[in-house]
Amino acid sequence: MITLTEVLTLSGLLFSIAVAGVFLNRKNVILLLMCIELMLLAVNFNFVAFSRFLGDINGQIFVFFILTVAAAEAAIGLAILVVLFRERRSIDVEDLDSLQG
Amino acid sequence: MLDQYLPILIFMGLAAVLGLALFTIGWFAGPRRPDAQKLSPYECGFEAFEDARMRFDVRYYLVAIIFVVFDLEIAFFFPWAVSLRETGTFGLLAMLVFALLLVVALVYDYRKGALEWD
Amino acid sequence: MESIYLTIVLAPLVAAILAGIGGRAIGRVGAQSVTILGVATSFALSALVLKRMVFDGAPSFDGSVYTWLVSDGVTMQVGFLIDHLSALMMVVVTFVSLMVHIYTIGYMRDDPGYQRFFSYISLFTFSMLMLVMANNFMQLFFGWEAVGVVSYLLIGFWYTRPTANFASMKAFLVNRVGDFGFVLGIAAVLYYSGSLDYSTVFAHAQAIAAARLQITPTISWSAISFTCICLFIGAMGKSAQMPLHVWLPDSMEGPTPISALIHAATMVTAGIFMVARMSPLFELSNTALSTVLVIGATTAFFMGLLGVVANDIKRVIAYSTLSQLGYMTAALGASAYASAIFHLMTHAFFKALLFLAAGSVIIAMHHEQDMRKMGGLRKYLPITYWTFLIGSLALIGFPGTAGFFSKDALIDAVGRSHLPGAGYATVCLTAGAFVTALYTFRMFFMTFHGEERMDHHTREHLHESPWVVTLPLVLLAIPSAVVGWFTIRPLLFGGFFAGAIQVAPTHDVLGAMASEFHGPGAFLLGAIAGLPVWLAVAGVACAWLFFLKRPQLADAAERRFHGLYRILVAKYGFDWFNENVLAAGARRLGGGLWRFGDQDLIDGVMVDGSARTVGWFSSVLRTVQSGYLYHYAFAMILGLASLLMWLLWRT
Amino acid sequence: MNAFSVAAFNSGLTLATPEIFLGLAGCGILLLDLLIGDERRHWTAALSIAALLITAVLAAGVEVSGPVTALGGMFLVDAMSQALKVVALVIVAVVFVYSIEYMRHRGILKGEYFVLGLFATLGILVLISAASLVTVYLGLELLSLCLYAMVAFDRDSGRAAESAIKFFVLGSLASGTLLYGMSIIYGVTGSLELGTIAAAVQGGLATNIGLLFGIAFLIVAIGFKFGAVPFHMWIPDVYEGSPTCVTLFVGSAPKIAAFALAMRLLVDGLGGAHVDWGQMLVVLSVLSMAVGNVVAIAQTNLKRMLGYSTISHVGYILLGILAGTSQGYQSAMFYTITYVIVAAGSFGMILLLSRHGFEADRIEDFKGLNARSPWFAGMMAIFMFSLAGLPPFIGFWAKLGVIQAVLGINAVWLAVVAVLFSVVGAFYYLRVVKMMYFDEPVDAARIDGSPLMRAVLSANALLVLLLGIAPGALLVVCAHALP
Repeated sequence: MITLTEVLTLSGLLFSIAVAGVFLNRKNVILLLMCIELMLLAVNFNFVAFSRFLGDINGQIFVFFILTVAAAEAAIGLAILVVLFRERRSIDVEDLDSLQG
Repeated sequence: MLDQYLPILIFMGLAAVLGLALFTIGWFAGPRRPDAQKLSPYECGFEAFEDARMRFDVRYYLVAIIFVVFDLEIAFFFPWAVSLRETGTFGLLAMLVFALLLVVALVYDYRKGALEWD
Repeated sequence: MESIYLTIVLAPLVAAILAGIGGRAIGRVGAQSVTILGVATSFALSALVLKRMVFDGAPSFDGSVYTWLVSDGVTMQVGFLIDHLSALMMVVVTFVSLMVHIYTIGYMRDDPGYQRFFSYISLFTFSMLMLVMANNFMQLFFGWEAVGVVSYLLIGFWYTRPTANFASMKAFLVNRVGDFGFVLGIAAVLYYSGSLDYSTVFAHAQAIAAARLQITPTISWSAISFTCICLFIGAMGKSAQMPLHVWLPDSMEGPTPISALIHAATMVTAGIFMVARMSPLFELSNTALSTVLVIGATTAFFMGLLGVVANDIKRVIAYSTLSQLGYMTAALGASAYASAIFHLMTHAFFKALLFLAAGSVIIAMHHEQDMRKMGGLRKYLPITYWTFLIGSLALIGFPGTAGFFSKDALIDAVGRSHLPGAGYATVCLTAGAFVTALYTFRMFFMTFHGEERMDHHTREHLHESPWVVTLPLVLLAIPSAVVGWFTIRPLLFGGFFAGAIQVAPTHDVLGAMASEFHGPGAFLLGAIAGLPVWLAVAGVACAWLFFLKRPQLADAAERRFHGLYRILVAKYGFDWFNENVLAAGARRLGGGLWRFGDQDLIDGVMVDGSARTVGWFSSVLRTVQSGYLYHYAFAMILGLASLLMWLLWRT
Repeated sequence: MNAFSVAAFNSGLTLATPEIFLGLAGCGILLLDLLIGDERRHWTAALSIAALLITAVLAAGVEVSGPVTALGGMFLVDAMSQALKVVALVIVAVVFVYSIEYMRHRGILKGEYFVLGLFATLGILVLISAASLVTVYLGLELLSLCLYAMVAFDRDSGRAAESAIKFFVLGSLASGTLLYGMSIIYGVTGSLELGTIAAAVQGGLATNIGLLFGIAFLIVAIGFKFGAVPFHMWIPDVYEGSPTCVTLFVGSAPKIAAFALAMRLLVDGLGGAHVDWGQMLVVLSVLSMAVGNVVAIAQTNLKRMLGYSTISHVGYILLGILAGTSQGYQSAMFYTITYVIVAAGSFGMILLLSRHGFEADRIEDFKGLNARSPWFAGMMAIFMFSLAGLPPFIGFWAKLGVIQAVLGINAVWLAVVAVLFSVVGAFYYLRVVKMMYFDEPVDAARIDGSPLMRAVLSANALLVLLLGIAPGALLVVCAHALP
C-alpha cells in the first residue's frame, strides 16, 4: 500500500524540481512553461492524494479546475511567447533584460 | 474471474480486425502518386531524424494553443456524461451553458481567422 | 467693579484702534480727542479705584474675567489683581500718560504721523495697564511683550531715520535677551507650582524654595534662586539694568513724548513693578536679592557718571533715568520694595516733567538737542525754566522735594540691609547722589544760564511753548515738588502695601526705619544732617563752578583725566563690546554655524547627505532589479524559503 | 460540502447576478466587437463601460443582511464584498474612460482590451466573493490570465512582450505556490471551504506545522498579487513595459483583488493563525515600505516610479492587515480603496499628457506643467500630495489609519518605521510637484484629451481632495464592511 507520505514526498520533489527549473534555466522560455506545468502537476498529485486519503471528492474536483486553468495558462504563455519571438527573434531568458532597475 | 475479461478480448480482436481491414482497403483502393513530402515520415513538415531543438513554424503554436484549450474541455464532459443520470435536467442545462461558452470562443477564433493556416 | 477695571484697560485700546485704523477718517483733532478721552477715562477711573481702596477701605480684587484656554491642567486667563500696588501704578501710569497725550498735541503738531502717534501711545498705555493689572504670569507676559512691541514702534516712529531704525531694533533685541530670561523664569514657575496664577504660585512659594534644580549629579541649584534670577533678567531688560541698559540711551531717537512715557511711567518701570510684585518669591532667595542689589547699585552709580560727559540734553536725562532705575533696583534688592515703588512714583512725576521740559526746550531750539549750542534760555522760556528747575531739584533729592523723600529713604533703607553686597551698594548710592547733582545741574546751567551759544537765527525765534506744552509741565511740577510730603508716611511706613508686598522679617529694613520715623518734617530735618544731602549740594556747587563760573576748569579736568573721560564718552565700551564682540561674534558664530552647521552638517550631511545616502542606496538597490527573470524568480523562492526557514527555526 | 440541492443553488444564483451579468456582457461584447469595424471601436468601449456601471448597480442592489453563502458553499456575499465590488467596477469604468484616447492615438484601440478587462473584472468579483479555495483560485486565475494577455496585447511592442512574459512566468510561479499551499491546507483541514477551514483552525490546528507551511506558501501568492517585497519584482518591469492604459488597469483594480485575496484567505480562512501570518506580513510590510520608497527615488520613468510607489503603499496596506484587529482591517480597506482612486488618477494624468508618438512617462515630461495647464498641474499635485500622505488629502487619512492600527497593537516600532519611510517617500512625490511648478517646460504641446476624460480626471482629483477634507463617509463604509 502506498502511504500518503510517499505521495507527498513525490509531489514535493516534483514541485521542487519545477521551482528549481524556473530559476536555474537561463535558456529557453519554453522550458519555463514546462516547469510551470510540472509545478501544477505536482499540486494535482497532492490534491488527489489528499482527496483519496481524506475520502473527500472535492479535492479531485479542484484538480479538474486546475488542469483546465493550467491549459489556459499554457495557451496564454505560448501566445505571449509567440509575440515575444516575433518582436525579438529570440526566446532566450537571458535576452529579456531591456526592462531593469 | 477470467470471464470478466472476455469482452476486452473480443474488443481487442475486433480492433485488430478493423484496423487490418481499413489498412488493406486503403492499400488497394487508394490512388498512389508518391512525392517527396508524402514519402517523408509523418507527413507533417518535419524530418524524422534531425536535431530536436530545431525551430518550428510559429503557426504550429497557434494551433497548439487552440487545441490545448479545447482539448481539456473533454475533462469536464466526461464526468458529466457518466453522471448525467444523477444530475438530470440541471446537469444538462449546466453543460449547455458551458458548451455555449465554448461556442462563443469558437466563433471568436473563427472570425479572427485563428483557424486558418495562412 | 470688574466693569470699571475692564473699562480702565479697554478705553485706551479702543481709542488706539479708533485712532490707528480710523485715523484718516476722524482726522487729527478726532484722533487726539478720542485718545485723550480714553486715557483720561482710565485715569479718572484709576483715581477712583485708588480712592476707594485707600480712603474707603475697599478690599483688593483678584479674579479672572475671561478664560483663554485650558491646556494640560494649566488654565490661561485674563484676570485682574487690583490691590494697593497695582492701583497706585495704574494712577501713575495713566496720569503720566495723560500728560504726555496732552503735551503731544503741541509737540507733534507738525508731524505727518500725528494720528499714528496717538494710536501708538494709547496702545502703549493699554499694554502697560495689562501688565500692571495682571493677576497671572500669562497676562503679565502679554503686557510685557506688548510694551516691547509698541516701544519698538515708537522708538522707530520716525522710520525714515536710519538711527531711529537702529535704535528701535536695538531696543527690541536687547529686550529679547531679557525676555528670554523672563520666559525661562515663568517656565520655572509653571514647572514648580503647576500654575500661572499669582495667588497659586505665591502659595507654592515655599515648595519652590525647597526644590533643587539638578544640573549634574553633583551640582544642583536652588530652584527659587534660579527662578528669581531668570525673572530678574527679564526685569533687567525692561528696566535697563547693566549690562542690558544699552538700548535706553539710544531710544532717545524717538519723539520726546515717547521718551517721557517710556522713561518715566511705563516701560522701564515694568521691571521694577514686576520684581515688587514677585516679592513673595524674591524674599525666599538671598542669592537673587543680592544679585538684584549689586546690579542695581552698579547701574545707579556708573550710569550716572555717563551723564556728566553727555552733551545731548535728552541723553543726559536718559542716563539719569538709568541711574534712578538703579536706585530702585537696589532698593528692591534690599527688600525695600515699598521704597522702590515710592521712588518709582516720584520719579515718574519729575522725570516726565524733565523730559517734557527738555522737549519744550527742544521745540524752542528748533529740534536742536546739543546743550553746547544752548545757554541763557532762562529769559526766553520762563515757565519751562521754573518747572525744569523743580524737576532738577527733585531729581537730585533737594530737601523737601518729592525726590528727596523717596531717594533719601531709599539710601537709608539700603544702608540698613545685611545682605552680601549691601555695603558696596550703599557706597555706590551715596556717591551717586553727588554724581546726580553734578550732571543734573551741569545740564541745567548749560541750558538756561551762561552765555547764549545758539546761532542768530534760532535766537530770533526763541519763545515760550504753547499752553498744551506748558500745562502738563505745570501739572507735573506740582506733584514733583510736594507729593513726597504726604505720601512718605503711608507708602513707606503705613503698611500701604500690606498684602501686595511681602517682606521676610529678617529683611525688613523699612520696618526698622519706621520706629525712627516721626513725620515728614522730622524726617526732613534728620536728613539734612545726613551725607546724601550734602553730597547733592556739593554736586550742585561743583556744577556751578565747573560749567558756569569757570568752564575752563572743566576743560582742564577733561585733559587731566583724559583716560577716564575717554572711558565715559565711550560709555564703558558697552556698545563697542556689543557691536564688535557680541554682535559680530554672533554674526560670525551664526555664519559659522550656518556654514558648518547648516550647510555642511544639516544640509550637507543630514539633509543632502541623507538624501544623497538614500539616493546612493536607491541606485544600489535598484540594481537588484536586474531585469533577469531568473533573478526575480530566485528572489521569490528565496522569500518563500526564508518564511519556511523561519517557521522551522521557530518550532 | 453540504448536500447539493438544485433549488438552493438556483436561489443562490440571484446573489451572483452581478457576476453572471458581467460574464454574459463580456461574451456579448466579444461577439459584437467582431461585427463592428475599427472606426467604430469606441462603441465597444462605451458598451463595456455601460456593462460595468450596470454591474455596479446590480452589485450594490444585491440585498443581504449579514454574510450569506451560496452556490454550494463556494460563493459569499457580505458587506465587504459589496463595497469592494462597487469600488472595483467603478474604478475599471474610469480606467476605460482614460484609456480610449491613448489607444486610439496608437492604433491599438481593440475590443480585446475591453473584453479582457471585463473578464479580469469578473475575476476580481469572483475573488471578492470567494468562500472556497476553488473560487479563490478561479477568480485569481481569471484575473491573472486576462492581465497577462492585456500586458502583451500591443503586439508591436517588444517591451510589452518582455514584461508580459516576466509577469506570466512569475505569476504562474506564484499561483503554483498558492496551489501548493492550498493543497497542504486542504490536506490538514480536510476541506476547501473557508468557513470549515476557519473552524478547523480554531479547533486546535493553529499550531500545526503543516498548516503553517501552507500559510507560508499562501503568503508568497498574496505578496505577489500585492507586489510586496520580495515578491514585487514584476511590478516595476510590468508597469514600465506595458502600454500605459494597461499599466493603469494593472495598477488600480487588481489591488482590490489582492486585498480581497488576503482578507479571504488569511482572515476568513486562517484567522485563527493570525499570530503566525501576522509576523510573516511584518517582514513583507517593512521590506516593502523600505525598498519601495528608497528605490523610487532613483527612478526617471514616472510609470516605474509609480510602480515602486505601489510597492511602498502595499507595505502600508499590509500594516493594517497584520494588525489583525477590525480597526486594522478597516484601515487597510480604506487604504486600498483610496490608493486605487489616487493611482487611477496618477496614471490618468500620464495618459492625458501622452499623445501620438509621445508617452509622457518620464518624470521630466511633467516639467513646467503649471505653465502649460495650471488646472491639470493642480490635479497632478493633488495626486502627488495624496500619495505622499500630506494633509488634507486622502492619503494622509489612509496612512494615519494604518499607523493607528499598528499603534493599537502596541507595535510602536512599526509605526516609527512607517512614518520614517513615508518621509523618505514624500521626497520623490514632491520632486514631481517641484518640476511641475518650478521648472521650465520642455514640451509645449497643447494638452488635449476628450472632454469626458478631462471631466472624469478632474472629478477624480477633486474626489481625492474632497475625501481628504471629509473622509468620514468612506470611513463609515469601511467600518460597516468590516465590523
